[in-house]
Amino acid sequence: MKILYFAWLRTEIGKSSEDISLPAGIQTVNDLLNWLPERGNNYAQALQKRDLLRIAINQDYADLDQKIHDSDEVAIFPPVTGG
Amino acid sequence: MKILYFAWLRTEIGKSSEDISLPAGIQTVNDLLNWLPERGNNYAQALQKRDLLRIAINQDYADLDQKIHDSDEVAIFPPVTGG
Amino acid sequence: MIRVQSEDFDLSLEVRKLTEENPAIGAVTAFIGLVRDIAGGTEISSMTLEHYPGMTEKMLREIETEAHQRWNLDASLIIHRYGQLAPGDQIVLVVTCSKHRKAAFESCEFLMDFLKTKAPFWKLEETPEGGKWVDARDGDTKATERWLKS
Amino acid sequence: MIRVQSEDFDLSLEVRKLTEENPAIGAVTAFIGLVRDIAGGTEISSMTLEHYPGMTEKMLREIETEAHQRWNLDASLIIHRYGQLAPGDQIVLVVTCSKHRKAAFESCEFLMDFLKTKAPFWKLEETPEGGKWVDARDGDTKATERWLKS
Repeated sequence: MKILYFAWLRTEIGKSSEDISLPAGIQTVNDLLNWLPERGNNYAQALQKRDLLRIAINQDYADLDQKIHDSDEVAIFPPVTGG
Repeated sequence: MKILYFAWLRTEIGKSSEDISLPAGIQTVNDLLNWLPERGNNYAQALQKRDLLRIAINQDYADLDQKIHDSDEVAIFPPVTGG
Repeated sequence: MIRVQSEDFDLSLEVRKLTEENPAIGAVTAFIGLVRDIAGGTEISSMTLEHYPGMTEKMLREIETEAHQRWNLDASLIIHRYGQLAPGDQIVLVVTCSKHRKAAFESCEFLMDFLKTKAPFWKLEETPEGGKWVDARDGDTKATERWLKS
Repeated sequence: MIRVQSEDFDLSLEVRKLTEENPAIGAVTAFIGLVRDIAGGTEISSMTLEHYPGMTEKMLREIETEAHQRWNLDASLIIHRYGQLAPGDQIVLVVTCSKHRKAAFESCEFLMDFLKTKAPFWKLEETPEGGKWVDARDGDTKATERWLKS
């Protein structure tokens, strides 16, 4: 699965995107956000503010209970501040 | 007193302004609007729609009961349609 | 700032003049009114705007002052043209500048609503059936009334 | 029409392109967002706008479509810039064109409110104390909520 990070999430995790093979049992956005911190301190640190974060699956906003698949493009980012 | 007419009031009366010496007893805007039709058919015709008309005294909107004086600039015109 | 003129205006130029000296401005709302080719189902070949010189400027200054009293504005501009115009021509420009967008949007709409019911301009439309003075719209009076403080 | 670009834009040119082919348009509302030199009391030397290519265009297209469903619009345009900008630079342009001004004003404000909370852009401000990601404003979420149909 392709995961994209933006803004301060990108700088805290230290990369803008990565390809990840999802472990068995990771089925929803919520599962993914629970699992990512296990990948290292930078993830754990960045995801401390996870209540703030927004998720998009295939470029559409998604809820925590939405299903994710290996073929999806998942993006995690802070609240948007354009305009 | 200087009186100005605008838009269809101007074309119906047939002039854009005139200087008038007010007869005795003409004290308010209402008096003026009651008296003007006596000046001729063109005035009587134009002032048939007097409920529609707006009045300005010295370039400020005025009410019917407002006092007028010989030194005033009085304007009579239809509802505005700019913008 | 207000201007009553027969000449056309350039939107970019006017906005730049208002904002270039003030980098605290974050939000600009501009309204441009154009001559439409159709009015009430009748085709228009041209439109002539008559106004009351002196009172026009006075009214525009008054409504601009009121907008600055109601909203925190950094700059504003009202340009209204008079004389003969063709379909597609620019008639009016209202620009409001503020730190944030809410004040810019609200004050721009306020200025247009008041201009429509207070500024002494009258439109004469030239149609195939001859010249026709435009009637005031009830909707404009209602739009103005909603800004009256209760 | 939507455009996501690093280049600047010219307000007059964009408005003219939207309106010149359609003389039924009587009302144009434009909103321009500018980079402010001060944010939360701190001076800004520059601002960098990051975005999510692909999703940005998708979201802007969605909100533009919704505006056309809600209001009777003849034309509309959203331009949003990305990359490094300086104080006073133009960030965003939203233009809505309609026969009458109410639809133009409302839809322009609607587009800005939704753009502020849905379009995936993030501002990084360069200040004397270093780079600082701009926090989202509660007011923007509230501004968007008022458009939700009950």
